[in-house]
Amino acid sequence: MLRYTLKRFFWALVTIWAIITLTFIIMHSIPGNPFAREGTMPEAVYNNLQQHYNLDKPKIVQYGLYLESLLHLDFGPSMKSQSITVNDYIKNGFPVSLHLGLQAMVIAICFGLIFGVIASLNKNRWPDYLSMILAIIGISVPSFILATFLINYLAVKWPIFPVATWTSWSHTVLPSISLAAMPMAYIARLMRSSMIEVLSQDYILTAQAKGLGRSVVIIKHAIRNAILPVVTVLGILIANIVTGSFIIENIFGIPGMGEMFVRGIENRDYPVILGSTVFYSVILILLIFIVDVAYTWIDPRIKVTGESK
Amino acid sequence: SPKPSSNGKGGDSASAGPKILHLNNNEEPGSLHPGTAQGTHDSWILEGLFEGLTKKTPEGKIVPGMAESWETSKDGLTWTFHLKDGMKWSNGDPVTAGDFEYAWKYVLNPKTASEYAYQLYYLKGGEAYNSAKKNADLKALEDKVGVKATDDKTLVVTLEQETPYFLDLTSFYTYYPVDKKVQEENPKWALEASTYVSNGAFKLADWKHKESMKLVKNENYYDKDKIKLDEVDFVQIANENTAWQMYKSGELDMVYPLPQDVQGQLMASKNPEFHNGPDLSTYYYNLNNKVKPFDNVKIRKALAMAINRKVIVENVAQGGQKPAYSIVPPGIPDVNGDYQENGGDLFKEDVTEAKKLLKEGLAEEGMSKMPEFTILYNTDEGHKKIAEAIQEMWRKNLGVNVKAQNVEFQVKIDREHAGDYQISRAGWVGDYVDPMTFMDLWVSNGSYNDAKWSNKDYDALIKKAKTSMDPATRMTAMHDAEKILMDEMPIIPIYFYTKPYALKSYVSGFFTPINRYPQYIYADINKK
Amino acid sequence: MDHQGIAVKSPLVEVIDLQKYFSVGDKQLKAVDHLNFEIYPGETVGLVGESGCGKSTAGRTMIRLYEATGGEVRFNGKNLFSFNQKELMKVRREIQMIFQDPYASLNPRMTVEDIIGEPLTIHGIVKGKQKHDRIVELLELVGLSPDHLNRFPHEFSGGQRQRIGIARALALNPKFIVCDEPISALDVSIQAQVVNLLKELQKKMGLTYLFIAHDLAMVKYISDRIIVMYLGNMMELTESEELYSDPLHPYTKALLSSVPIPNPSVHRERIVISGDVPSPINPPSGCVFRTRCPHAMDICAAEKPKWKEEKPGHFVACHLYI
Amino acid sequence: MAKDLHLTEEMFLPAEDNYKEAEKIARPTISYWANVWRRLRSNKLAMIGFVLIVLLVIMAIIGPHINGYTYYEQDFTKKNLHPTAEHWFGTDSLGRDMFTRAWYGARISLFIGFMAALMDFLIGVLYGGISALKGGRTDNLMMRIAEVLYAIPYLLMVILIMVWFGKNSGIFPMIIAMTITGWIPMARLVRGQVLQLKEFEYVQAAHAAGAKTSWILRKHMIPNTMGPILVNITLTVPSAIFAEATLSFLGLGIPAPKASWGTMASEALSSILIGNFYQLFVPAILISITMFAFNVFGDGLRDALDPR
Amino acid sequence: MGNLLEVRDLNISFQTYSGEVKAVRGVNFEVKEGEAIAIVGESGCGKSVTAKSIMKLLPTPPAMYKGGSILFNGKELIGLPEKEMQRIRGNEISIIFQDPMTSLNPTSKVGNQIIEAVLKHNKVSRKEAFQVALEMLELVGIPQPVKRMNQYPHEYSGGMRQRAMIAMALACQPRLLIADEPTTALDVTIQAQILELMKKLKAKTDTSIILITHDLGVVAEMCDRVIVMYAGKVVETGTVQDIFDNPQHPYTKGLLKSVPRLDMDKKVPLAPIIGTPPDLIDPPKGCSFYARCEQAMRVCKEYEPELREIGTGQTSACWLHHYMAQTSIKG
Ligand SMILES: Nc1ncnc2c1ncn2[C@@H]1O[C@H](COP(=O)(O)OP(=O)(O)OP(=O)(O)O)[C@@H](O)[C@H]1O
Ligand SMILES: Nc1ncnc2c1ncn2[C@@H]1O[C@H](COP(=O)(O)OP(=O)(O)OP(=O)(O)O)[C@@H](O)[C@H]1O
Ligand SMILES: [Mg+2]
Ligand SMILES: [Mg+2]
Repeated sequence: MLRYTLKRFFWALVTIWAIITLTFIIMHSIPGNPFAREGTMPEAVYNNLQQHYNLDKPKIVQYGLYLESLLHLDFGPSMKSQSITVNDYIKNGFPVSLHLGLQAMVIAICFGLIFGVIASLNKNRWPDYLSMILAIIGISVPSFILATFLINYLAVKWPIFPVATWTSWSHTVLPSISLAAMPMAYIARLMRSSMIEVLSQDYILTAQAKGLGRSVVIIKHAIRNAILPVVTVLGILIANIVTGSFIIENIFGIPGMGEMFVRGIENRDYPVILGSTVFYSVILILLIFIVDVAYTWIDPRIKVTGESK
Repeated sequence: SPKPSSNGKGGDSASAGPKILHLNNNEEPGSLHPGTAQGTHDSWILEGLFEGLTKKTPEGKIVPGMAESWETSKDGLTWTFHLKDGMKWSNGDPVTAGDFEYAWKYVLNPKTASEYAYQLYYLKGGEAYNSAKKNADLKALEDKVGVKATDDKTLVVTLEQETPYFLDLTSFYTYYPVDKKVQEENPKWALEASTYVSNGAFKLADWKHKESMKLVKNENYYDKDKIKLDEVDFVQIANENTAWQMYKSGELDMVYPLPQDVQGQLMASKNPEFHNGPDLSTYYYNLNNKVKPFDNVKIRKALAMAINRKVIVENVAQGGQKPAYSIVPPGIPDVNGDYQENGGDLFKEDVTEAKKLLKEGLAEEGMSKMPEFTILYNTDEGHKKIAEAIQEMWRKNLGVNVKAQNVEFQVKIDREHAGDYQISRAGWVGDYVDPMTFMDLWVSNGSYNDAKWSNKDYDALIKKAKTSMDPATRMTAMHDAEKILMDEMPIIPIYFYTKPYALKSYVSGFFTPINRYPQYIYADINKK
Repeated sequence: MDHQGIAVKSPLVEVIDLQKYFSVGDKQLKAVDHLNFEIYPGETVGLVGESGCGKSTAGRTMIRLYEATGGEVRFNGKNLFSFNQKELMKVRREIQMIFQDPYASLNPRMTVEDIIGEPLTIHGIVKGKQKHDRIVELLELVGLSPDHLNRFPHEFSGGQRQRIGIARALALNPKFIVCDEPISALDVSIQAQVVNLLKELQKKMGLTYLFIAHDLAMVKYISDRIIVMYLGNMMELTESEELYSDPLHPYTKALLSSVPIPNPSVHRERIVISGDVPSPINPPSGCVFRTRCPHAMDICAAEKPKWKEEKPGHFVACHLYI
Repeated sequence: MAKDLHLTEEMFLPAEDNYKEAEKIARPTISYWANVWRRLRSNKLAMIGFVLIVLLVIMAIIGPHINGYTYYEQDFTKKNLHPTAEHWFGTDSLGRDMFTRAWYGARISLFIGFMAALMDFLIGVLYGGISALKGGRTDNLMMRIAEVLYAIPYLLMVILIMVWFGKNSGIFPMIIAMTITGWIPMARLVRGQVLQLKEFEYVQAAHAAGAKTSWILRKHMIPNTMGPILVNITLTVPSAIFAEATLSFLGLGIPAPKASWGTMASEALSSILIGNFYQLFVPAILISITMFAFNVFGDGLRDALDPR
Repeated sequence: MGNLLEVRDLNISFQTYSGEVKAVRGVNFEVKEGEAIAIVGESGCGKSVTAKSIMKLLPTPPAMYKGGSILFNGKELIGLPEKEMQRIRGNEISIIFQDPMTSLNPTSKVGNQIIEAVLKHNKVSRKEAFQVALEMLELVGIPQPVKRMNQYPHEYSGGMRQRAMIAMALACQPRLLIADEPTTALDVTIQAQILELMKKLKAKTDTSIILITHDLGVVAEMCDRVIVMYAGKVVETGTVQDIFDNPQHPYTKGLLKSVPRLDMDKKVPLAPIIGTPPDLIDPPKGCSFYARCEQAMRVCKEYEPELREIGTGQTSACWLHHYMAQTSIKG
């Protein structure tokens, strides 16, 4: 286990390094720089800025300096903001994104599983069609459209929830729903097909043959096995939710990381771009690791060491 | 515990309770240190927190701020400011002339790497100090900078050359003082509300980064009786649509900017909450004079004349903007009256004439047909619609095929500087209230002359206007230059911006200086 | 086949010290360990053993579907493992394989004609009409009707599918066929169809078989000689009658007594060996069978028993016979 | 034994030709795909999806020409109109006919969807196939590269692409942007399938017959992975359309005045503020219908391919 | 000895894409108390469907009960409410499936899977149920049962899993045990272990057994009576002795002749049954075995033979037993 963790850790480092390097290259090969703006900027001012942020140094030196500061867990300053460093950005933004993401994920998982199970138990009957149509609507309405509708109806027309910002719990409801719709639909569909598969397995028959009631069979024997494929995609799904939330963060004015990342790119704020990329890839790798561990917990056949059976 | 939801709350009833104004700053300020601040998201807050030597009245007049009085030397190069008595920082420290000297020099220090340092290049030795090479003697250069506190109350400023609008500049936020004592003790004082010190109408009570800010009335402010608000709360909502929805639901008391469609609707319905302030900026299209066939004057003019600006302003931009037939926007004083009004329209829209010119131009270029070309604009719904409208007008009126391409702002700037475009959308906001802030853009090899246009007569006139001390000579030269510009048409003016905003009817006391955001300092809330 | 016959003929296939290890994670799985035997022309050699003991691996490695870890396989005296691609291609015509699973061994997207014709196409031997005729001929050989040419595998029953597989194996007129449990997945009533067919073809075409199975009765019925494998190792090798009448190895004995006899009147004393087959990743030291052997001795754990000719033509690897 | 009445002595003579039927296959021959099609046809929902897809494609072809408007002509006197007899889907904020724009947008959106799916297919099959066939270190390396690519900020890559193709912006870079990481799931799928197929006995049989890799790929691997791949493709089409909409929100969409559903939706976002819901409804509903159609069709296809 | 189970004229169909599969067509048989019967027949002849239908485990749809009756201990099972059926399942009738690899829930501990059954049918505490489960594991000869209780199925070997399945099936001391090919998926040596175990258990408890298999050897060792099925019908029944020594139906004869025996001379060719079973969507009009039968007569094509008593307790469904056939053959 220790050996395995170490090996995995090593590969994670290599992956992150590759991601940093590629991001660094791409980032510097797109036009624009953090100080370009409409209008005149005297040469001197420009030079001072470049110097201040080490941008006058050769790219390879900048790269080295960045890696070095990373070793101290320092993501560097933001080139667009004096008041806040990239570390601050992450410190402030991540809990918010995490809160939003987790809340959305809880909604998505709960309802997704319920819909999926109901659909599978009523295969090719109306509850199946109904929940799958709901799921498809969930997948097919882009989150920005959904968010716009939600705001318009549930915040302006009937002011049940506030429009935007991230101040109290009631502020988190609409963004969470907007963000949850898509993964919920995805989980529902996955769960449905997985359940259908599991329900045709021999051990379900065995459980029934023991005289167990239908609900016991479904809850104790079917769902736990059917949930496995859902768990495997959960890592990626959560990562997508946390990273993909920038549209929602923009619309609801949520001080999360997604917004910061998109802003970083728009502004060519190099340390912000790199910082968020590194941070996200770490999160992604961590999530996948957690999912793997969770997997072994749900499915005793899999050992953490990666050997199956 | 969570803050009570601000849902539907403005300033609470007039009878009791604090008066709280809810505003949207759109974005997190990049810096709330006057020395490194730049842009409206910084300045809008700073203007409530600080006061410079002078300040502007709602009518646009410059009146004493921290300074009580000032005098100018004959040659106009030396200015002596006398500070009011008993001015205090929000922490109780006295505001001294030394604080100004310190602040200005801090801005110019190359190590500070302030983007707006050039706003202080008017000071003698300012540019030299800011441009210092790596191993130059910084101390010596600093001492040569033309600002000196001769005592606690007196600030002597020496300029590089005569600057008619220098007084206007002293109200600008880069010229604000900082508390020297605080800055030296804690260089990071401007990063958090708890250490923040200011000298203006409000002080910073709370700052949740990327989220919100709270300004409360500064009891140490000398003019505090004029300040009616107890508190100003800012959120940071970048999405215009959301901000408008928040205004509608009562979470905000004022929104600026407004979504285009909303502006149109509010104007059309004559909504009393709709206000429109003047603005010091122009919306125009750059033509790349270095590429064919835009090197041809007739073709450039044809394009300019084939646009129906009224339609664009009324149906697309929808913010009560003014169609532009010249480049300098209204609101800048001439020797007498308004500069733009005096100049009048410098060209006319005329489709038949445009067609004729295009034909002639193409013949001169040896072309039979206008080749397809591309309008470049930076990604934005508003710019897109205008581009689409113009594209369609050119297609209909001139029968030319136009493509529109949006790129990121950064990419657009890059391509404009590199001359890698045909036509690009641009806008310019005046830095100061003088036609020169627009007119010197198109001098040969000017750093913002993205049209890559060059005209000797124009250059000469601009030079004359810049070096002359006589207002009449200056203005005439600039009027003449503008005529040349519009005759040659290296750029196509579209409209002059305005500042359309929505303000709840219970809020009074807002005013809009021409080159600033709508000002909330003297606002008041009177809810029934 | 009599002993004199064997003596004069030279073997068609010689397996010398064949080894095939798989790496599983960081460990090695010794699927096949030191096999030594030869197969004479026209002979059927049976290979029996429990699931996972390495029968298929042995068969596949012998015909170079897997690259061997060690050892040699000589075909007609030439080392198969030293062939280059071209030579291998040529020799492929003479060596074929029939697979266990009649459902997995036929491509569901191909018609019977395509399936049987595949080896012909690959080797480009015959084309067009000739090819068609050859396919019809093969089909008839295995007792199917030419009507079936354009049908798809899923339309056939297991036995028919297996016959299609045999027709495919016969397409190139091979000399040697590895039959990897060709009847295990079939119904008892159908098994005989396939076994009879294989026997008939052998007679007709002089084929040589390596017949892999775990059904002892069937292996005994079809084979001339039988190899008993356990956990990748050979335990015993002798003529089939001899193996039945005089098994030497305790494992063989247990195996034989485990086979239920379809005759209610026969009651015999069964040797039930306890426990399960150990993991090949971590096989027992010494004799691999010792953990389940009723006669296990100290030496069995310490030393691997030698491969020994206990009687003429009867080989065994067991410490009981030293 | 009431039936004894009908029995005659002669009936108890040995039958002569009974074996003829023993090997007969009674049912008419039916190929794999015909079987799939039959199962698909009996799935109502899937057929609704299929019909919708066909309708969408037909409308994309003829829709822009039906009512005599063009997608670019503006009429400011008629802007923001609700649906009327003249403008069936109303007009947009520049006074353009939404019906024509919607179907013109269908062209572009569907084209992007199909092209993205095709590109994903080509690259995914190649990459996944090679990775699985080579196996070992190569496989490991290729999969890690894919992993890294997946983790690099998508937006950054999209911007890079948009810049690279700066001059001829539009559909082409859009498709590249869709593909840049879109092929990875396809490659994973193909790899998994090929790894599985590699162990299949009919592949081994082909090896034993001396088949070359290319033959095995062509004859065995590709036809037998086609099913899952097809299902994946049906799901890639709508997700590319969806992704285009999201990129449009960021302004990285189709150049004006061309319309795609994504650009129409993001243009219409502010119209909801002045009560013009239909401007947002039109693209939103079209996107939803497309997603619905492809999803149910894809699901039906999956069921048809995998009878259980 | 009374009949524990009586199956009368059972008909079961499946609705499929291609049409209605008539999987079981008028099956009749009975199981007496303490008796072990075998159901043999080729793959697809309806053995498992019959077994599952007794447990009412067939999912409806696609399965359809098309008439007949299943009397268990005098109680009609067809039409019995699901709740009551649950009381019978695992308690009075238990079933073991062919493949122990897939018949145990991979994510649940083996012990829990047994305890579950005990708790369902007995008013005992969890602790007592644990004890019962432990005893059952011991009974089926699983070493270190305490440790094994807490393991997952994948930690068991194939033979052990099948033992666990048996333990689970026997946990509530059912009166009827249905074993659907319990050893087919196992190796010979393991199969021998399981067979020994089942024999031992049979001797010990008084459970009736229905053993489904196509291995005639297993039948010979284990059972008292045999039911031979073909294409959804019963074609012959009789005691083990009768069936092996004096088979009456040509299909039974064919089955016996097509399997080699260890003691058989290999010069004797095997006698396969040629061809394949008929398609149950469209079963033949006459005798289903007609097309493959060595002794087929013209009548067989047209008319379906009925099951008739041949000797004491032996029945067979074949026209050959008809008096006219006897005479015509003689003649
Ligand atoms: N490709 C492979 N990679 C790793 N291990 C393998 C591979 N193929 C086979 N093995 C292992 O090698 C051992 C022998 O396998 P093999 O398939 O040869 O057994 P077998 O005797 O043919 O069994 P069966 O009767 O089940 O077909 C088994 O433990 C198996 O798990
Ligand atoms: N769920 C189902 N849907 C459709 N047909 C089915 C279903 N289950 C069984 N059948 C059909 O019913 C018939 C009898 O099947 P059954 O499983 O009882 O056979 P069996 O005698 O148990 O065979 P085996 O020895 O292979 O287990 C077969 O033709 C089968 O195709
Ligand atoms: Mg094998
Ligand atoms: Mg069965």
